[in-house]
Amino acid sequence: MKAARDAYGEVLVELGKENVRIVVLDADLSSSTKTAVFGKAFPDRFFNMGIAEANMMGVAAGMARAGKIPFVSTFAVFATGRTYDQIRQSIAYTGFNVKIVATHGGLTVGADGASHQALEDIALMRVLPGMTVIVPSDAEETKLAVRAAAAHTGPVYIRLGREAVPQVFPAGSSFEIGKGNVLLPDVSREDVIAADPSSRRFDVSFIACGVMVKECLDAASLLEAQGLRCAVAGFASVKPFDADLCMALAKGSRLVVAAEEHSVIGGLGGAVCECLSGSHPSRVLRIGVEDRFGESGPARELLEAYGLTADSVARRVRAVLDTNQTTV
Amino acid sequence: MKAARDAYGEVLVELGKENVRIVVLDADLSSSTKTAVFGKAFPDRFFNMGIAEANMMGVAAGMARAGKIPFVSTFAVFATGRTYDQIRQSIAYTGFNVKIVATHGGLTVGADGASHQALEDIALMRVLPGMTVIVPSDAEETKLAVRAAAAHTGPVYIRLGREAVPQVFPAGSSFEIGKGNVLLPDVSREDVIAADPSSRRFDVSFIACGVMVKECLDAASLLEAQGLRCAVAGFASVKPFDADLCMALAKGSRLVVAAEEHSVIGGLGGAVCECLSGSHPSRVLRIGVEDRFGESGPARELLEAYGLTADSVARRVRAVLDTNQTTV
Amino acid sequence: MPGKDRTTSTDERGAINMSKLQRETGGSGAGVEHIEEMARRLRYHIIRMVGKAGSGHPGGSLSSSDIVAALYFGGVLRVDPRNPLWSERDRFVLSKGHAAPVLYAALAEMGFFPVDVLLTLRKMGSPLQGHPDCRKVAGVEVSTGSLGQGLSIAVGMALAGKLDKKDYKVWALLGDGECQEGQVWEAAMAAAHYKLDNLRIIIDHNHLQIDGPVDRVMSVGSLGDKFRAFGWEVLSVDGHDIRELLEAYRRSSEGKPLAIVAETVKGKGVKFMEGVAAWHGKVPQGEELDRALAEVTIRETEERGQ
Amino acid sequence: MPGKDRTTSTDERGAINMSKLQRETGGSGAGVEHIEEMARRLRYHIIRMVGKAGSGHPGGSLSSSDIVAALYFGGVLRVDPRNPLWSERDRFVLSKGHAAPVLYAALAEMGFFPVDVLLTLRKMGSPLQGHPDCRKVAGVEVSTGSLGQGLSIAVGMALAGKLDKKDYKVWALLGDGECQEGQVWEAAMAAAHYKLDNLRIIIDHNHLQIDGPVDRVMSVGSLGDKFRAFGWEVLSVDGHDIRELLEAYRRSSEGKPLAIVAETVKGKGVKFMEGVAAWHGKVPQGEELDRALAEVTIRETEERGQ
Ligand SMILES: Cc1ncc(C[n+]2csc(CCOP(=O)(O)OP(=O)(O)O)c2C)c(N)n1
Ligand SMILES: Cc1ncc(C[n+]2csc(CCOP(=O)(O)OP(=O)(O)O)c2C)c(N)n1
Ligand SMILES: [Mg+2]
Ligand SMILES: [Mg+2]
Repeated sequence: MKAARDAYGEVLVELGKENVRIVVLDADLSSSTKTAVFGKAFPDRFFNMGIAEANMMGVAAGMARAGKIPFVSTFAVFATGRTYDQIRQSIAYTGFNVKIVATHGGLTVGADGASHQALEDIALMRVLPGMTVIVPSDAEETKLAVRAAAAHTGPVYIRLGREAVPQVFPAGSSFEIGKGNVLLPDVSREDVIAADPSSRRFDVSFIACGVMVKECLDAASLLEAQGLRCAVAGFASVKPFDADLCMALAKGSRLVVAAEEHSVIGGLGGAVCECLSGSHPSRVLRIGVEDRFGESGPARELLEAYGLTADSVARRVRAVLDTNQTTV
Repeated sequence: MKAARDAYGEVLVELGKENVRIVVLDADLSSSTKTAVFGKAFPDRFFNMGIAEANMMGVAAGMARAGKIPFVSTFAVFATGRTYDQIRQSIAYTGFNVKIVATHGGLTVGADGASHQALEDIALMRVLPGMTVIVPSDAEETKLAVRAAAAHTGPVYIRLGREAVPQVFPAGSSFEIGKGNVLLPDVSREDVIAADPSSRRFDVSFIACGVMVKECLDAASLLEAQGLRCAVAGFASVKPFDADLCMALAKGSRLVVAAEEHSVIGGLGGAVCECLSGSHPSRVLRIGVEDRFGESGPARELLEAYGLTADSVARRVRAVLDTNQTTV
Repeated sequence: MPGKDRTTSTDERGAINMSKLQRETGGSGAGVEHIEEMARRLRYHIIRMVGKAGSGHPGGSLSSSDIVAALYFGGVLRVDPRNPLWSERDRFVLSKGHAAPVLYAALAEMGFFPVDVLLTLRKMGSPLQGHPDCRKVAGVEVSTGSLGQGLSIAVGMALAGKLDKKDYKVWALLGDGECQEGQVWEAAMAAAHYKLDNLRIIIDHNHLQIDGPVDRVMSVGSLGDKFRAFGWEVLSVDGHDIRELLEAYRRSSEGKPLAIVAETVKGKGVKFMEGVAAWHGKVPQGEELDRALAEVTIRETEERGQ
Repeated sequence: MPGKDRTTSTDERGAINMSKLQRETGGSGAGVEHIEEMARRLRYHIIRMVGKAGSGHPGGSLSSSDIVAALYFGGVLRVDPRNPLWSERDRFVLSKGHAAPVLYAALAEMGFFPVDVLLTLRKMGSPLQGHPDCRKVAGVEVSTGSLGQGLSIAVGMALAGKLDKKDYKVWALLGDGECQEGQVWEAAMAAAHYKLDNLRIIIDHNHLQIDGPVDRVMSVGSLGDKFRAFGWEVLSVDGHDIRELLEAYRRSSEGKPLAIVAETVKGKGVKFMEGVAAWHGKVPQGEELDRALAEVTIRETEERGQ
């Protein structure tokens, strides 16, 4: 169990050693986002911008224009909605090389409640031209995603959670922007894509990001115990979206489930629906927060209350498969 | 030909006479948004907040809490992205009775270019819990929508264009939040919904908002001349979304086209895909700006360059119908 | 109910009359000792609440306790727990929403809801969210938590009050770190532009934010100078001196909004928390909780509240 | 190319040396008359551009013409049209992006692109977007148009310059209405906090914004007082007096960022536009265009530029 944000702090320090162009900005939340770890290692290259997120984004843009690779962190609510126009105009439109790494995404922020629970950030960042959007599932994938972001030229948004989470990303796997990872069954993304589309191999394919990858894996276990064949793919790279893998999964499944710790509107689920409606209309069950704000409570209880745990996911999948015609 | 924003200014004055609780706020664009017309008629109830959009949203929230019905206007780029967190936290989360009426949405802003062309505002507002999102197609529908917004309790976002546009909304038709209007053929929404779903009546159904309603009507003419049967529905009410009408159209058509002067990500097209993927997987052709920023140019030339004119829409529909299996 | 007795006809009372009235009556007769006692109660509730919740923001709640006590229990804020949406009420906006515990404690002691609800803070299903939610709690004027937004809302309420020719006052409590948010300065500019002398803010100037001293993280310099340059009347007070606070609260500022810069100590009232940034969002547990409670303890009979 | 001859080794030049150097040479020898002449050319280009485009923002472009001319042609801004991304260059951020025409005119006259490109302003396919796009035009430091963002970007460039121990300066031009944006004050606070004496801004204080006089729409009061309260060094100049501008540009401000409040007249140079808010975003056409052009005309041979 390890929090993605802890991994972020660690990999930032590694990157800081490898590349002097890397600078880090935070908005008075460096102890929570873990950029303080970088700040301690490289005080000259760490800039606390105070509680002024809009300015922070502009400053990062200016630093990028001057050749730096700024990593900018705060909570996901403030890293996106509070600064949307700044990101749009000063970072996305210019194409500047700024990496926005937000922590405290989703319901699992917990007791701080709705004002601090980002449930729309993926949608906000996904609609920005030129923005890469990554939602890693665990500490391991976070490290790889942050490294990939540093290596990529152009704006990137990475969304991390607050809580310690179990490892789900297979050790030794590679992370590539724009590509999903097949976690279940034990076949490669390429194999799934190359498979004969006419052979329907899965009852249900899960496409998930963030903490929902683990819940989907657990839901898959529950469903497989009931005799259903499941596939689970980690779509940390929400944008660019892995249309090839998504389509292959849809073609090979009775039902596609898109799961994210985010509104069911406009996020990963939206991307899946948009992709499939355009080329291979398929039944998609979107699992996420049903267009409402969050609330205070323990992370786990919140996931339960909002129907985001494996149990609930499995039940809903079962219900759809049992009662409906599911696909084309 | 009349600009929606001109209609907005006029109806604001009417509403101002009818209801003293109505106040209007603007951010130094009142001559462009046409709130200046209200300001002239009711100087005491008009508040210019200067170039400070974030504050303006908060001020509107406070006024709403004190019993006013604030109409808040500026350009769509600044009315949404610049103030997203303020709208989220101080208006949507509180449920305060604030009406955000943005003008200069979409590419047809023209020569001001990308920084002023809102192509993501529908997506941004649609993902907010409790927000009503309306994108009228012409001056007539604008008047009705603004009136409906005033009568509705809770936050509303209305997106208007800059240019004068022809009337497409049938005179005498009613506007209801949450309901689409069938503009072609000459049958009612209720008839379409009640129709036998097994009888496939249309080759293509257009679901459109804003200036794209007109383009879709024109595209439908072109396609009907080629022997294709078309339906066109105005979905000014992007949220709440008229799932019933959308589904009925999908069930009765070989192809659904969703068209908007907005990114193809997360807007009306996103809503259509999310709706249909959940209950009646259908082929959806999303017409909009293909995930890029706009640019300077005359409104019409821009629509052409970005594939948003009737010609281009008809061509793309034809191509899909000719070459692909289109629906389930 | 403090404040209730101050309901007089709208016409005969301007800001000056009101302040005179208060000075004469000592604000519904609430003596300084009583307010100090109430501030202690707020601190007691704060520690118990966050201790029970296992999370929350004690530092900035404790630094604001005297400020809030003087406002609610000093006969300054005209509110009615039996009629929370009373149209003539004074408005209080907790712009630094993370200090929710001090607001909840004050509202409970005022009678807006039972004191024992306080211990549900931050639990599933509780109306007492981690940050105040005006849809869930009567007496919470507006939902806050995202810093920098409260003053704008207060400006809106003050503008509406002027428009309606009502004589209510609008109060907002801001953090010093919060003043780094540009929206605060947008709102400050607007308040001066619209001459909102029915608007008063208190800045809890505890010199700390999450990442350390405000001066070190992002200096706000002289907040007094800044607000003055933005067209405000400014007063500086000891934010732990009830007398000074009351005196400032009763001052009027014709034609200008008033900013009261209250010098405070973050964590005030619990020695080991005082002036320590780490206690911003960390809660004492176990033995530490006992020590903290011992410092803010009130008599058992009092615990049940009014 | 003005500025090129000022390239000396990084180590031997601090802000003071630089300013001394400039004062001695009169900045690459550019005389006041020459700069005035260039300002006239900029105004000529502005009117021709927006007239041809049929839209655009003449008012705020004309008020900034002397400011920009003194910066680009007074040997102040160290840039190289043949190497637009030269790492040692001074940076100029046009925060009030709607004044794009004056920037484009200056860049064309500097040789960043041919002068005849100016007449493609705002047309389909032109690099000269309605608001500056740094991906399309060499010499445009950053894309602007959404007000209030430029100063933050300039702060970022100045911080990077300090980090890299480079001696380039970062300049930003802001509108007075633009100073209503809170982000400007966030950036101002950060610039003072980080002691960015390599950052200078000029505020085009033309007292007008779109909806009318700044004082009436949303008063910014004394911008000098505000920036001073935010920890800046402040100078006030006549924004149409090249000598005063040059003098201010050459001042250093150790340990502090410098704000130059330039008193200007919106629409300056075209009598019927001067001080008239309506000409913010309206362009003269037909007979009016002829009258405007007559006022800013330059000799035919000059028209072709360098
Ligand atoms: C817009 C926004 N950014 C960041 C945060 C996270 N945050 C909560 S409290 C806090 C520090 C506040 O400091 P200050 O205003 O001085 O409050 P106090 O010291 O009175 O607790 C921060 C950064 C927030 N709630 N809102
Ligand atoms: C964030 C934002 N809000 C609104 C606008 C629309 N707008 C363009 S120019 C302008 C007025 C600017 O006034 P000022 O800064 O005084 O500029 P100047 O007088 O120098 O032209 C406005 C409101 C914008 N470009 N950006
Ligand atoms: Mg503080
Ligand atoms: Mg101006």
